Amino acid sequence: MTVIDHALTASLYMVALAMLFSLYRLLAGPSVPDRILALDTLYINTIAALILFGMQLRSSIYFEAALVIAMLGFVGTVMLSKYVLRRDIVE
Amino acid sequence: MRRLLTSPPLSLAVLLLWLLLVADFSPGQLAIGIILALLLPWLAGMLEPERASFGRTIALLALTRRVLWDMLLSNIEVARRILGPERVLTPGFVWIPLELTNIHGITALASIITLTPGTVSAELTGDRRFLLVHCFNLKDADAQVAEIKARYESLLKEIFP
Amino acid sequence: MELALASLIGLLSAAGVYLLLRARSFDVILGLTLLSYATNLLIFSSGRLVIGKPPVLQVDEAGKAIAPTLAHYTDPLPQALVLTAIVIAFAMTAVTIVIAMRSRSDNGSDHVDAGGEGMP
Amino acid sequence: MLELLLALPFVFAIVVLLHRSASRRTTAWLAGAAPLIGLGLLATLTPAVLDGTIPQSVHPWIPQLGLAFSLRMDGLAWMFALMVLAIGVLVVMYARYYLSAEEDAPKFFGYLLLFMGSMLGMVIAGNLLLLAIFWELTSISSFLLIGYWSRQNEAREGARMALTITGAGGLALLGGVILIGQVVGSYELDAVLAAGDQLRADPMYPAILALVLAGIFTKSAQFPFHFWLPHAMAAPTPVSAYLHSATMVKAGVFLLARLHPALAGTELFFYVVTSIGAATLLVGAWNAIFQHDLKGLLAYSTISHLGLITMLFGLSTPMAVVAGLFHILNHATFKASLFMAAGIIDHETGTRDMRRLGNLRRYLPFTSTLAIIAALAMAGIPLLNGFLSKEMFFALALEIEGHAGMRIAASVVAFLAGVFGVAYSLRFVHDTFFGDGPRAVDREIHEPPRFMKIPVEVLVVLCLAVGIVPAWTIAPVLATAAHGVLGDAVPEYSLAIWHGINLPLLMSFGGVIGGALLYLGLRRLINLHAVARHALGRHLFRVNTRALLTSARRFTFHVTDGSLQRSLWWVLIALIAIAGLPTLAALADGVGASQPMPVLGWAVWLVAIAATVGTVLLHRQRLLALLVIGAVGLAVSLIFVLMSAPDLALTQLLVEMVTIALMLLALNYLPQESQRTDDAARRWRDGAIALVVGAGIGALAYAMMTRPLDTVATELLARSLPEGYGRNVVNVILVDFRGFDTFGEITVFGIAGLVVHALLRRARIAADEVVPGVAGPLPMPSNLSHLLFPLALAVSAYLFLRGHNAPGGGFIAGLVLAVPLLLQYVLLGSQYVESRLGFNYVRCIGIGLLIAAATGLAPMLLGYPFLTSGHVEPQLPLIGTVPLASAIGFDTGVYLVVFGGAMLILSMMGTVNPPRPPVRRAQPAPDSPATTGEDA
Amino acid sequence: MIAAIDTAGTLTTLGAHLPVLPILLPLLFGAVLLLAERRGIAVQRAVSALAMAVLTLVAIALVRAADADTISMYLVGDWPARLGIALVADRTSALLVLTTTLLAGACLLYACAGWDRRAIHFHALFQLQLAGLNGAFLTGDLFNLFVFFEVMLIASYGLLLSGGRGPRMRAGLHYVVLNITASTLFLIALGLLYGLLGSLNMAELAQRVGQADPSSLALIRAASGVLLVVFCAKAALVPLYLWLPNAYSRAPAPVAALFAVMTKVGVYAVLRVYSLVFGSEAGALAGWAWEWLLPAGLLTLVLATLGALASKSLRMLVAFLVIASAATLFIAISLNTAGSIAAGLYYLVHSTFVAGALFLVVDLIRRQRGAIGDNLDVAGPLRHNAMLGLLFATAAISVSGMPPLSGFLGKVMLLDAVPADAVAWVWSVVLATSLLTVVALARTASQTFWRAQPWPDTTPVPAPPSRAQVAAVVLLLAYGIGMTVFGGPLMRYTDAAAGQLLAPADYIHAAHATAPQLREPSP
Amino acid sequence: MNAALEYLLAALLLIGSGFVLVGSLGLVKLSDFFKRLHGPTKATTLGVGCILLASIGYHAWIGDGLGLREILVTLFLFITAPVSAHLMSLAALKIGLQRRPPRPDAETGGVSGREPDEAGH
Ligand code: NA
Ligand code: NA
Repeated sequence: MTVIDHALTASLYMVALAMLFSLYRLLAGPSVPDRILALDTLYINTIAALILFGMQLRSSIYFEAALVIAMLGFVGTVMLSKYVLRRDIVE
Repeated sequence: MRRLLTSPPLSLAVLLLWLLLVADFSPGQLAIGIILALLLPWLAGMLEPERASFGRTIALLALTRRVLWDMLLSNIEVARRILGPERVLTPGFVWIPLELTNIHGITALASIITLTPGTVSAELTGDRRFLLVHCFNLKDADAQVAEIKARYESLLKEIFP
Repeated sequence: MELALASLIGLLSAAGVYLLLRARSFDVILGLTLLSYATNLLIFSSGRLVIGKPPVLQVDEAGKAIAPTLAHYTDPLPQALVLTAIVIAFAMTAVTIVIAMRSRSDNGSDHVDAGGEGMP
Repeated sequence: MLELLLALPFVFAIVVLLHRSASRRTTAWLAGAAPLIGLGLLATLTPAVLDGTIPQSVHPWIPQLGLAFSLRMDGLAWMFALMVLAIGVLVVMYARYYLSAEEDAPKFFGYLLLFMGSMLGMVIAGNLLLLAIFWELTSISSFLLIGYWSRQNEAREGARMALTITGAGGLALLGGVILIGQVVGSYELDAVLAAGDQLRADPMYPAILALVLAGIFTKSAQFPFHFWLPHAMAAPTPVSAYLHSATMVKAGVFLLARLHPALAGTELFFYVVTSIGAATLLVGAWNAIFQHDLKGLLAYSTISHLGLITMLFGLSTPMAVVAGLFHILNHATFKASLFMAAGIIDHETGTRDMRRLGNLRRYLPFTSTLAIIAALAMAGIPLLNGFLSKEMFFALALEIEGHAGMRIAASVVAFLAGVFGVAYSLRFVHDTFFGDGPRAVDREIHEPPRFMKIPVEVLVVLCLAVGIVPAWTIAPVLATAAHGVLGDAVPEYSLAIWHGINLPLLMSFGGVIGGALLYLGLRRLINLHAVARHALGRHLFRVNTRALLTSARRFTFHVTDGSLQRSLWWVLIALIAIAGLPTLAALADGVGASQPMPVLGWAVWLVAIAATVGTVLLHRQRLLALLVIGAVGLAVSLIFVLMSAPDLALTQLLVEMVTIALMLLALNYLPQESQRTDDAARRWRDGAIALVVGAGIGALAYAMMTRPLDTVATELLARSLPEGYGRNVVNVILVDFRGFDTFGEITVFGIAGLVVHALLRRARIAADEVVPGVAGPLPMPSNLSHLLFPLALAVSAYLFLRGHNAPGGGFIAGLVLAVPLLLQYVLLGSQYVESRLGFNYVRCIGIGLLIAAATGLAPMLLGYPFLTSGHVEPQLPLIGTVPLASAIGFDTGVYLVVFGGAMLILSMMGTVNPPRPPVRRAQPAPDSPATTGEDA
Repeated sequence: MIAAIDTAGTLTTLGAHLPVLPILLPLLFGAVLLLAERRGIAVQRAVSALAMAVLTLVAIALVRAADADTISMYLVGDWPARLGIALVADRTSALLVLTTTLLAGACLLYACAGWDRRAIHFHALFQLQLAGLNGAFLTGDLFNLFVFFEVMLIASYGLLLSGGRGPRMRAGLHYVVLNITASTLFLIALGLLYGLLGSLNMAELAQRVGQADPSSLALIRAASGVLLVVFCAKAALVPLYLWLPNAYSRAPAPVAALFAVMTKVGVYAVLRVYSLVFGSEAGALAGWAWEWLLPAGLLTLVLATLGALASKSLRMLVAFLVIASAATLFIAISLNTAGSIAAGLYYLVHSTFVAGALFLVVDLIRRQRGAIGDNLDVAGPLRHNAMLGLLFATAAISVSGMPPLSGFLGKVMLLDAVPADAVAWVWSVVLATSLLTVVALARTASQTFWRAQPWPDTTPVPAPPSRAQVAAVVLLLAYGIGMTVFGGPLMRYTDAAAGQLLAPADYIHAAHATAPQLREPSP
Repeated sequence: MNAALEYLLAALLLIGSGFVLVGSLGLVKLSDFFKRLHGPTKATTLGVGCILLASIGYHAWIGDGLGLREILVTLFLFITAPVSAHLMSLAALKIGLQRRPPRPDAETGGVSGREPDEAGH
């Protein structure tokens, strides 16, 4: 185990914990925007998890997944917010 | 050329993106990249809600450097605040009167405000004259407005006249 | 790992079934969605649970192909099946949602049954 | 020849039915031609039949089943054919004048000919299955004939009752016939009739007998199935004269005669058939006395005579068979003429009610004379044909051997039947032709047209001729028929009128006296006209039918009440029932151990579990449930990431986004919260079954996962690169190994788009809740997403091109194209986007499917199977070697269909129109064509 | 397109591709029809007619080819059966393809009288539905069967609901949700089976079930139990039939008529999977399903007949008769003898045609009864009473198993084939329900055709049935009559088909023996 | 190989995931929506950026060559995070989680665009 492996392990722990924090907000609310924010954060946490996991496996096979989340993960946030704003998300 | 290259910066971005993605600078990939770089901005251009022109793009570099640095510094600040006691926080809204009229400029300013910690751009008025910003820890509203305008809006006005 | 996944599959199924029986079109759709997660995970798990061996053929450091066996790669077939299943489930969900919309609009209620609660 | 004979009535039936506008006269001539020509054909066959040879013809039909179209005319068949055709001619002639001008004569004669053909087919069938077919055809055609006056409730009910009872018998008969076939190994009559000993010895014999007799007794209106016959009197009188006296009701006794060599001759047969016949004889005769309707009286009388014939066949001795056959003929002649007379009376007076009739001998002297003679034949008065066969019956009853009890009982029954027969005959004659009356008749009564009387005259003359000189008239016919049944075992018998003074003669004499006394006594004791007989049979039939119907309704509407939940509930019950025990058994067989899981895995697991529970808890607040279920989807894709499935993770992520979009779009048109209408008990019950099912599935999954596996995957991995030209084995499976699945999958996807399009294109749906105010522009987000759009397209192209070697591929790329476009719809509005980017998504789907298909078709031109993949590496100037797998063509199709389908669905859902203002906003219309013309 | 090419060489080449053509052609025509939509209804009808003509020829060729004594395997993508997907044309699948095609031709004809204008994408969806149906019949791969089930189902949703509204939407929602639930269970079963046996090819599965480790037998049994529930739900077996009456009775007539074959797909799937994978080669699990299916089939038959008796509308009545016919099929196949399966196959074809005809003729009647529609209430006298009556009577006689039509022959074949130990139950149920069906139909006919009150003067005179509509019904009835007249050759065929089904070893052998053209065979 | 690089990467990783964690912690800890909005939109974004940087270095370090593709992830995050935050604030303002201050030019009546939607939920 090199330093970096330890750092990776620690990072994974931290990211896992971060995901649980986001989960808490998702379930606890109280408001809808809070939950949207929590889901959005969960997506971003996922990117971190993907990259870390790829490093641990020494593989870049999950890069595309991270890319797609970074690029399109916010679409859900946009739509949900738009729903709260207007109900009709495609006007 | 104008018809072929609807938006040179966007075309450049697409080409760069392509080459970064395939991580292969062979002639074949370059060719595909160029085709995409010409095709996609044109396609996207059909949807472009409003056109706006670019000005001094060289200022972009200065702005990028400034933003990255600010991000780093104030992230640390926000992290400290989150970890620290919450009651010392004094959050609040401020309206920032905009001098920018170029939509790209406004967008960039709003994004920068959001990306730099402590502030989130919350709303743009319909007439685009004011940007509502939520500050994580607002002490002096006027100073905050002045700082944002000085640090970012001035540079942005050069880039997006 | 297996126990965790199996318990998740079980919970998803139970939750899906419960929502399916709630008889409001939207709840039913949520239930079907949960059930489809459960299903996908179950099919997926039929290739067994393997960490870090995606079925994308690689070369090793020396540039030599890694032997294409189950020792180095996980079973790709269930993954292909799940892909198909996901797509089909999506298509079905879309159709169900639209029918639910139409049914509510035409019939004035989002209850799936005409006479309200029908007791089995 | 036999075929021609059989075809005649059917051909003429079709001719008549096709010429609906033809006059009564023409129609009647056509209808009469069939039996007339038939009689001619029969005449040419007669010499052979009389010789004792059996004209036959066999056409194979379904040899595997033993069903052949074989026809066979032995003496019995000949006698019945003669009866069917001859009386057929008379009935047609009679009906020509019976039917009024307004009535639909072609329909009547058409049905009558269909019946005639069926009856003829039944009697000359040489294969038992074929016989059963014609047997049922007589039921069907009689249904049509009884219901001819379809506006009358009585007619419809009578028709249904007859069909139900005789149909039931027909099914039983079919069963019996099949059993006979299984025992004998053939349905051919020759074989069956020769296998009597084998049949009687077979353990299935009681079952066979029960089934066959059920058919016979229902058809021939034997007690307790007799009640349908009086109700069949709702039919026009020619029908009654034909079907209910001469032919159809004789089908049962015909079959008794037909199968006599095969089934008769056992104690069982003797007791059952004789007792049922005796019971019918008495019940029919006794009831006949109390009828007020002329046809009702005749119907009960028919029942009684059928009982007599049945009883004779039950006795089973050769002599009894002869007597039975003889009585069949006699009854046909006198009863048909009586029905026709009743029809004339009805026709001329407008009523058949004996309480209103009387004294008709003054008005209809000629008809009265004929009817009285026929009635005397029915009563068994000497010098008429009825007397001869009845006396034979008395003699046979007195001669029963070996069953002293039966002998006495049968003799008593026979005598009583004689008494009753005389009594109802007297009533018929007295109440109709003598006494006072007629009462309350609204027309002038005169003799019917000449040709309407001729059939009656002919039949009455036959009654007399047979009764006076049997040896010159009926003897050859009877001999032939008897030979057909008994073969060489035909006994010596004499058809003389006078056998000296013996017990049978005394019985006859006593019967006449007793009958007269009974009738007069009854008249004196009670007011016969006031007796109201309620038909117990019909009552029971009605009650049972109604009970059946009510319980069927109650059950059906209780169970199939259109409840989806009930359907689903039963699916789950079935699942538990069929897979529950094996699951427990599998767990008992032992399961393997679990591998350890990394910490990220636990976090993801926790997210998934908590979000699933959250979804259930929050499901009534729909937006929240949607948010939470999004986390489940994300967790599932993370599980795919952890467990080495990058393609799956990507797909799941993208589908998740689109699904959220879909649900949000729909939620706009659905209530924001689920109303709670179910009670706690129900929720607990549903929860319990959900837990059982979930636990079962989880247990199965665990047991499966922890077991070693030998899969075809090794081979797939090994052959992916060299033969599928791709490193991403999942993608190679999708576009090559199992490309056909993918083809189906994109078809599903495309169809989903089409279905959504079809459902929403013309729909107008009100949003659940409208947010006030006009939509504001969102300049900042739309500007940024516009920047993102071309980049996303580039990523889509990237994922598409490299999918064969790395995670990606047509499906993923298609969605990566669709999602950013969806974002444009969300931020810029659908009208704006569609006015700028005029995609026709439907065409996109079509073209995509064609491209995918074309890729698959290309190798077929070279002689290889559909979807065989190929690979080329062309050298292009400047660019160098370009590896091209044909799979990329297929993937292009996938790409287009996925993009087109997803966008079609999303754009249709996004552009639903609100309902037009009030004028058109009607109540939701049910889909009955009356109110909406839905599928006009 | 293909019919135009008449050189012998091309035909030989096409002959090699026969098993894939019944799937491929409707798919292609479906796609073409999508593109042809803007050219108007006449062009679409022409393309559809061409599609049906070609497909009919192909189906006939397929049956003729299948009537040779070999099972032909078509390796899609030239992959060995166990790696890729193999299509299998044996007598049974070929017969079902032909049945579907013939039925579909009549349904299409009927729809072309006007419904196809009202239902958006009708022609394309119709072809795609055929692709799904034929795919389900021809595939030799269990997962591929799932995929084609879905193709068939989703197209059926479109056909059922396109142009509809109101209660039909609700009925559609039920139908969809129930089918999705069933599909979910299908996938669960597939996942378990793959996870236990490591293959999806049915021949391979059959072999592997036979050699399975005893410790996994209970698991396999559970998985195949789940699968059985799925198929039985599609085939509307008790207690899973509750969904059908509503869905079918609300469907537009040509669609309902086509749906007559949909329950048969479920029956076919049971027959295929449980005679092959869990058939005589399956060792300890051989034939376990039959003992469940026989009582269920008998019970379904009784309940469906009660439903028919209880029906308050003509369409509901026919829907229950469809359930009853599926139940009869289950009885036939679960008796699992050569004779009963042969009888079942004959009955399957018969009941498909006759149910289709009934749906259509009931629709014609409904249109003549104004506001009363197909409800069994007193209406005015039916216009075109004689013609409709004749059509209805023919169909009713056939469906109730009265002689002399195909229903009678099918029933006799079945009764004749019942093994001695089951005779008591099967016979009493089959005969009793036949009687009740006769009662129900007689009641209905008397209500509809005989009982009448004069129409109010205000009632508009309905348009007479169009020629196309009548022709469609006549065509379907003619198929039934043809089945009666040519019962002999047909029964020889079904006998041989049953023989193939009862010899899974031959099927397995064919799967192994069929080598790819280019590639190496599987070891 | 290069120990300094290794330590640098480890530090980047820890800093990055630290930011990610803090961002999510903010979600849990802070008391109202607008305060919580700050955590994820930037702390998390920056954290992911650091991790990506580490990833680039790591893959170069283990000899996969210098792939700069991870920059794209960061780029996309920087483009999209403001959109998300902006829309979420709009949503929060819409349902009245907080009131806006009056527009500076409200009295002068120079408002020509959209009136801030003050209606509470
Ligand atoms: Na919308
Ligand atoms: Na809209």
